[in-house]
Formats: sequence, C-alpha cells, structure tokens
Amino acid sequence: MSDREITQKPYLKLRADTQARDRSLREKVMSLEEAAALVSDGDHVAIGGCTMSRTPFAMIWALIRARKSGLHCSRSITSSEGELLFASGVSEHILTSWFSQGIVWGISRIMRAYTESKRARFEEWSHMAIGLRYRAGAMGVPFLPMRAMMGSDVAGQLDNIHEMECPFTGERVVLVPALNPDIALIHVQRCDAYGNAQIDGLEFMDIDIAMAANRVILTTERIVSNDQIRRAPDQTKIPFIAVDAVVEVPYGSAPHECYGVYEPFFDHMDWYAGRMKPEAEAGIAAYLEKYIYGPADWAEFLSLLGMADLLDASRRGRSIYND
Amino acid sequence: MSDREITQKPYLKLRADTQARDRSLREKVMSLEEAAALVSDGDHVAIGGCTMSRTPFAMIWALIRARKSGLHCSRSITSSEGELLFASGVSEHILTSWFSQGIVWGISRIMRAYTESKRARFEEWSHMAIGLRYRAGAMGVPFLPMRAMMGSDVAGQLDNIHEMECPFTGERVVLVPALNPDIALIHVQRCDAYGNAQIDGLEFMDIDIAMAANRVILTTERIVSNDQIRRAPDQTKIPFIAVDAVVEVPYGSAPHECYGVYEPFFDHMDWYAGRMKPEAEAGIAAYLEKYIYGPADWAEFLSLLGMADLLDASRRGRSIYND
Amino acid sequence: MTEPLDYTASELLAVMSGRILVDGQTAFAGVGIPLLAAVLAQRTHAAGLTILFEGGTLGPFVVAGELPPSTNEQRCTRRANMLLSITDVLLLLQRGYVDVGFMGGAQIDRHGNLNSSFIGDPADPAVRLPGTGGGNDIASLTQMIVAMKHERRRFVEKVDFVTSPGYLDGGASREESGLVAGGMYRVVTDLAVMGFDDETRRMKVLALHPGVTAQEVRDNTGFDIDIAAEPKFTEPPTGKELGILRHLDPDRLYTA
Amino acid sequence: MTEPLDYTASELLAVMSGRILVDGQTAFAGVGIPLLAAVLAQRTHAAGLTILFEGGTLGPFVVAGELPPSTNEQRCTRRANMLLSITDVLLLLQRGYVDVGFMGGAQIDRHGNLNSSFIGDPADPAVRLPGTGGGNDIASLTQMIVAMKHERRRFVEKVDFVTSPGYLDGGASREESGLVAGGMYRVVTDLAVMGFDDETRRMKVLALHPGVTAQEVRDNTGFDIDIAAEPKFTEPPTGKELGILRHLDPDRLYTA
Repeated sequence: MSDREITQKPYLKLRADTQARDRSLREKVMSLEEAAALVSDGDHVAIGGCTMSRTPFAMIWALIRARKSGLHCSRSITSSEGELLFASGVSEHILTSWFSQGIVWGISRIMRAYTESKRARFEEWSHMAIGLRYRAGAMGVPFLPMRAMMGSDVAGQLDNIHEMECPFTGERVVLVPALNPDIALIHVQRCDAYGNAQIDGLEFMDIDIAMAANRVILTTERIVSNDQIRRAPDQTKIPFIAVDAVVEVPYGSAPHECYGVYEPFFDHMDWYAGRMKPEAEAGIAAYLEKYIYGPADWAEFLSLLGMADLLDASRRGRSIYND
Repeated sequence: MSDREITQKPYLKLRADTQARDRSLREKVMSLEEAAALVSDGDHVAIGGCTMSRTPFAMIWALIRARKSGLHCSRSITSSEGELLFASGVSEHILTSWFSQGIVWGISRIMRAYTESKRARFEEWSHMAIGLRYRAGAMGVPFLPMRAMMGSDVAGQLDNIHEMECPFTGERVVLVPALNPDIALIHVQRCDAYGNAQIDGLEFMDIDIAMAANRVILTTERIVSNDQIRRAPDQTKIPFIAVDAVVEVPYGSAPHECYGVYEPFFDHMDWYAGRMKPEAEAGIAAYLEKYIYGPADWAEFLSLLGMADLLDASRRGRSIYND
Repeated sequence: MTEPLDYTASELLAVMSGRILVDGQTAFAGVGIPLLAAVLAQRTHAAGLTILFEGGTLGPFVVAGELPPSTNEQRCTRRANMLLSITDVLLLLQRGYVDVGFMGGAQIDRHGNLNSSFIGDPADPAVRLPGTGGGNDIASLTQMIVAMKHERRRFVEKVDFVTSPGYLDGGASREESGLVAGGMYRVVTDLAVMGFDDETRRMKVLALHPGVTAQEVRDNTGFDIDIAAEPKFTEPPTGKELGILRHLDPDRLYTA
Repeated sequence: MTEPLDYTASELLAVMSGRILVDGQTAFAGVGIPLLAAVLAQRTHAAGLTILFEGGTLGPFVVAGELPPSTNEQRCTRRANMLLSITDVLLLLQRGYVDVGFMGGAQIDRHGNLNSSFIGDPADPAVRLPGTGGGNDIASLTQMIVAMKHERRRFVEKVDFVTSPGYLDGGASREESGLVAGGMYRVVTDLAVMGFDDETRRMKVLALHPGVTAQEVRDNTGFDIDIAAEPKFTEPPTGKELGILRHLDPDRLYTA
C-alpha cells in the first residue's frame, strides 16, 4: 500500500519548496476555516504537542469538519485526537510512538478497532527515533544516527531504517530518515501576527516539527504585538520565516491542556472514555456528530464542554505559577 | 604530532566517565583557583561564548595564572583570549573557525606569529562543522552529517572528516566526528549553587558544549536561589547534572561582553590592539605580566581596566533592555 | 513484633521497587508505580535521587494528590529544575547522564524483553497495544528496572514482539545486536524481585516477598525460573513507606 | 543633471551591493559593508528583507552609530525577532530558509572561490589569515553576494586555498563535489558588478560603475575577465543612499 507511506523528498525539492514560500515579515492572521484550506488531502500532517498537552485540537477539529481525507499524520505520542482522526475518516495512517487516550483510561478501543481490522495503520517508531526524524528534517540532513532501536522488533518491522558502522570509531549506529511534513499544526500560548511564537513550559518536539515542515499553521491562545516579541527575542521559539498561518483560538487545545493556561478537562475526558466503553465505534460516531460536526463554531464546542469544567481546568492550569 | 590531536573517546568510555561523575543535586560553589585545579595539563578545554561575547575570561585568566600547559582548546570563534592562551604557553593548539581579536582590529599578529612559526596550531573547521561536532558530542553519537565543507580545502586538509552516500536518498553528505571536551568553561548571567544555569540573549554553542563535555565549570555574574530557578524551569539552559563547579565572578567576561550586563570594554580592547602593533610578542608579554600575572585577584584586574570603562560598558550593556 | 500491615499488591510493588533506587542516581521514570516508587525513594533513603520524565522534565517536585496522568502534562513540571524538549531529554539517555530507567510492563520474557506493542502475531494481532513510547529508547540505553504484576500470561517464554529490548536471546546477543550499554537490571513484582544471570542472561529470583512461596512464583511464571533452594526474603513494607504512598496517592489511582 | 556626488570606494561598494538585494528575501549578512548594504536596502527598496547574523540573530534592527564589531555581540540583537544558537542559525542555511549569503572577501579567483585562510602555501604560509568563520557554510548553501575591493592581488587566477567554495574548477565541478545547492551569484567591487557564466562558471563583468573603464577592470584583475564590447553601467549612488549610509555609520568605521 504505497499510498500509506510517508516518502522522503530529495534535497533540492525540499529547498525549492521552502524557497517558494513567502518568508517575509507579513501578517498571516486568518480563521480556522481559512487555515484548514491550506491542508490538502493526502498531506503528511505533523501534530504538535504530546499526548494531552498543547494538542492543536481546534485545528484538528476544523480539519475533521472540512472533511479532509487521506492525511498521513505523525505525532510524538497520540491521544484522543488520533481516535477522532481515524473514526472521522480523515486519516488512515498515524506514525507515532504510543497511541491511546492516556494510561489511566486503558487501551484505546478505537485504535484497536481500526488497526486490528486494518482499516487504518499505526506505524510505530520509538519516541527518540521520531524526535530525531523531525530533527533531521529541521536540520536539512537526510538522516540522523542513533543508538537505540537496535535488536528490537520495532526496528525489525520497518524498512526505512539502516544500520552502519561509524567511520571514525567503528561503532554500530542506526540511521533514521528525515521527516519533512507537508504541514505542521502547532498550538502555542502566544505569537505575533507574523508568526513569531513563544512557548511556555514543555516544548515537546514542536520546534523541530515547525522547522522541518514545508508549511506551519500556528494556533495561539492570543496574538501579541511584534514589539512584545522583539523585547525578548531570546524567548521566540518558532520564527516568522517558518510560519504560514496564525489563528487566534482561545482554549485551542481543549479538552486537552495548554501549559500554564489550563490543564486537561478531566471530567470531559473521563466521560469521553466512558462513552467508548460499551460500543466504541457507535460512541465515537455520536461524539463526532455532537462535538465536532454539530457546533456552529469553536465557542459553541467550548460551551458543550461547559463553563464549570472550563473554569476548573483554567484554575488548575494557572496554578503552575502559584509557587 | 599526535600530542597535537584531539582524539575521540569510545562510547563506553564516554559513558563510564559520565557515570563516574557525581550528578546529584549538590552545592558546587568554589573559587576561581579551586576551579582551575579541575583542569589538567593536556586536557581538551572547550571555551563557551563567541568572539568577544560571554567569553569565560576570568576562568581563562585563572588558568593562565595557574600555569597550565598543553591544553587543547576549542571554540566557535576565537578572539583575544586565544592570543593570551598562545602567548602564555598554556595552549599550542586551538580548534576554531576564525581567530583574530575582531574584524575591526585586523589580523591577529599573535595568531600569525605563533602559527606561522609553527609554535602553535590553529586547526580550522567551518563554524557549522564545529557546532555539529559539539552537538554530536552532546547527543552521544559518534558523528553528525552535514552538507557544507565539501569541495573546499578546509575539508581537504582534515583527515577526520568522511564523505558518504545517504542510504535513503543517495545524496552525498559529509560526516564530522563528535567533540567531547574534557572540560568546558562557560560564563552565564546567573545560575544556582547546584549549577542550573540561565543564559540571556545569544546562546552561541554553549548548551551543546556543556552537554558534550565530561566536566563543566560555570562562572556566573551571580548565584541565585534554586527556588528562583524552579519558578521558571523552562528558562534553565544547562542542568545541574552536567555541572561540576560554580564560581561567582562579577564581570567575569571582562574586557569582553556579557549580554545585557556589559558590552565589551572597547577602550581597553582598542588600547590592547594598539599595544600589539609595534612589537606583538613583547606587547603581549607585557600585557600578561601586568594584567594576568600581576593582579592579586580578579577585582584588582578589573581595577586596572578602570572604573570609567566599567561604568560605560555596563551602561551600554544594560541598554539592550531600554526599548 | 507488631501485627503485619495491610497493603495492596500495587503498594507492595511500589515499595519494593522504590527500595532498589540508590541515592544520587538519575532515573527516568514512567508514571504510575514507577513514579510513586521513585518519589517514595526520595522521601526515604534517596533524597538525592533525580527524576526525569520522557516528556521533558528534569528534577521535578511531585505534589501529593496531583499525580500526572502521563509524563507530558504540566503536573510533571512543578518546581522542576529544567524543562527540555522530548528529543533532548531522551538524548540524555544516549549521552550517558542517566543511571536507571524505570517503567511498567505488559509482557516480559525470560531474557527480560518487554512487549507493549502486539499480543499475538504482529501482522494480525489479537490485540494492538499502545506501543513503545520512550520504552525502547530507555531500555536500550540504561540499566532497567521493571515493575509489573506477576501473572503467567505476562511472564512468557518468548514475547510476541520485542518492543523494549532486554537481553534478546540471552548470552551476549544484546551486545552483539549493537546495544553495547545498559540492560535489564531488576524485575519487581508483587511476588518477588528478579535479576538476570551474568552469563546466560536468564531471569532468576533474587528474593521473595514476605509470605510468598517459590511454588507461587513458579505457578505464575510462564517459563522455567531459577529460584534458590533457600530463597532470600524481602523486608515487608513499613508503616512509614505505606503512609508516604497513601499521602502521595490519596485517591488510589495507581495503588488500588 | 545635478553635480555628481562625492563618495568613497566603500560607500560605492555598499550602495551597489545593497541594490542587488530583493525585497522579501532572507539574507545572511556579515558585519561591515554587507551589513551596511543590507540595512540600506531595507531603508530603500527592500523593507521586507530579513537579515540574519551567524551569531544567532534573526530579523534585528540595527541602530545608527552602534554598528556591531562582529556578528556575535548584543548590538546584533536589538529588537530582533528571534535569537538562536549559532548551530541552529547556520542550520537555517542547510534547511533552505535563506536566499542569499552576503559577505566580504580577502581573495577571490575566476571561478568565485574565496580564500580567507592562507596567503601562500597553506603548509608554510606567508600569512595565516583569520579563517572561514561561517563563510564556508554560507558559500556552500546559499546564493552568494561578495563585496570587496577590486585589486589585482585579490582577484587571482586560482586562490591559494579554497576557504569558501564558489564554482571550484568551473563547469559542473561544484555540483560534482556534492555541493548541489547555492553558488556564487554576484561579486560587487568598487569598479564593477560581476556575475558568472552559466556554462563555464567563469567570472564576467555585468556592469561597470559610473566612470570606470573596461581597461581599469582588466588592470585590476589578475585573470582574463570577460567584459562586453559595449558594457552596461550602473547608476551612480544617490544622495538618499549616501545619506542613509552616513547616518548609519557616522564615524565611518566601515565607509572611510
């Protein structure tokens, strides 16, 4: 199934695609719907954040509503957003190191249903291998060496991994190929209208993903002035030259967390997990209908989560700065 | 001259050396003199900062006073501290990408005198190659690939550089070997007594150097509480587990600059450059006598630079935060 | 002698694996039992233990009653010494800064290989499990401690899929595969503490927990396991240890 | 027509090389003439030009009268959009984010190779020069613009040492060496603007500066250089351009 593979671009093509982007300091603010139009069916979409943290949930919500298809997704660790991508038919292929809603909720029934029936594919690489694949992409090299994955069946079932002897030390290392996503979705606490982004707390693999991708959509809790960015340029984590769209979406990671702003909406996540228990596929179909396709806009989705949950998640989120 | 080479450690030796370090959260505050004792003759010493910025000048000053010898030094770009290392006899080998006091002062007469007479060696690698060599060391891999250096005589005159074909894309890349310095000297704006360091402004190659080295001496403008560090852990750039000594040295980069604290002492640097003009070697010998060996302590060295220069450099340094 | 204390199997697991950690070590910990055990160690015999999370946290303070649901939420970062990117925190393993990796396991075999990917034929599995996460990296690059329930279906002759490498086929096969560093150090269960023979790299019982018999271990192990004729016994959990655990996890999320 | 304006050779160099930069481009600039030229371009025809410094600065604001002495001081960072590590800013070149590299040169040959390492035999040099810095990386990975004085000893048949690769031995030799991207784009001097033949990759004059003759260029070039029989001429510096330069460098550090 070659259409289920993520292929590597030749270097000159990678450069030409990057050079063709307008990398000048220009305003890129748009709506979720406009940003969704930048994603083409069949694209390799890299998803920022990790598990339930800084997931670009609003953007994924918009992609599902826009009825995208054939997306190859990649993420460090995949949580409920992956279940929704499979169940909505948006993606049949997720490259990740771990895939379930979260340890406390057990094994994902949706992931199991789709992968065991071969309707979708969970391509497993080690956490570090995925990180180094994005990093190779960000560095503009075709591979990076590493010292894990050897001996394991994780490496054994992959055909694009290569072992070599170091020409300097004679040591054996594994080479993993670069990932250069067609588009990256990243949610941040703040950025300016040009796309200079600051990230608080855990960065996960977001910087490498942004620099590796051929296009970057930033969703952000708030848009700040370029003057504010320039006052502390050592706090900029993603530069405007790498960004193609900026969307201001308060609570854009809900019901997951955004560091320092809100923790996960645990009540909703518990309820969601429980909803999958009796009949997973019917459960998630109903969820998609009510929470994804149903709402008129993102605010209406947040209303469905409820004001009490939102306040509680926010209180817990801000508490990281209480000490 | 094999004693003029920096050799690569086998991986198991690199690990064993690291595991033998006490990496626990413990106080490491000591004097410049005590820290200097951690450096052994013949060590590979990596120097943080770049050109005239965040140079660990006080630490180098202490190493020269301690009459170290045979040090192999490496640095991204080398300025007057390299002239002093050569002229004092502390080092006969500097691996760097560029070596002169600074563009505005022309070609270093000391660098020329020592290298042209073959009393010392300036081993030239490209800026990015040095960065990637430290990064490979920090990552625990024996090499990293890159796409520069090919075709040039810079690569041509090195024997520890290797070309290969990417097994995934067939593209040609250059491999550069890891640098794992025996000891790194890094000057920072602030750190705690355990060695958790924050760096403002330009990082240069300091993070990779610190993580690559087998031992790290931090000099710092000031020591702050561990509580202050823990209040913003995303601002920590070098973790305590990698640090072996913490020395509080106000103006520890003088007469070079420390971002946001002071700019270079330009009057002194101009005077110094002029001092080398008529007779470089006699000039630097006199400088060593008066400024390095002469002072009773670092405060006396600063006194020789003069209060007016210090105030002016500080005013200019802080001005970065005026906007 | 006072009355023996009451404790759950999970509490026993947390206490016994926490005791293996040594003061001054740097340990990569997963959430659940490993994290509880590591914090317990810090608050008993190993105040200078440094905890790392694969989400990117170095040296955090874990708040009682606010245990993180994964290693990637902000709860993992409270009063931490440093936050790093995922790739950079994992690279600490490769660079050699980390002494111990500490995680749970779904299935383990006689040579300490862990499977968290597939039950059954990987090409057509009975169950697709959540996968490696950082498990493969941690097991490849550190001395590993695994804490898990001792059940016959979990302790198998040969795992269906090697997600996180132990000693592979035993003997020198791990080193020969290119994994020159690290290796499986201890497996801690609710029945016993296991290690591995230096030569054959086969799992063996080092000590039984109080009241456990050799036969009980054999009955719950899916392969032939070496147990000394006169086995050693671990010391039972103390009131202090149990008190700390219950303070940390008052809702018994991980210790029910 | 007004009186021709007075300007120094360095000012001419800055104006002429600045004009080559295009609005919207991303340019790696060295200090001295390249930086002055880039800022001049921003303040004339290329407001959307992004400047990068190899010290780690992306999109700075250069304050008039406070020109940085190297690309590594805090003066390079004022009101910048982002600061990166040196390695990471150089990797932007490799990843393809940068259009143009812009630097000075000590010695150049007919195929655009630059030498900033050794005068004479590298094994026993007459002069040890300061070396590549980021020059090799920038020349390997971008379209290059070089600004330098036009002197016979600087424009040589073959450089003593290829520090920063141009087209190496001409023809396809650059690509064949593995340098598949970038290449020498323009050489700007106080006499003329040069480019390179698409096939042979030999340097050729594209335009002479006002008042300069073809013979003057030949006299100051150490190799046979192609000049059209009826050469084009550049437009002289304008009062606006010179005014901006003198505002930026009031002490004439770089434009004396």
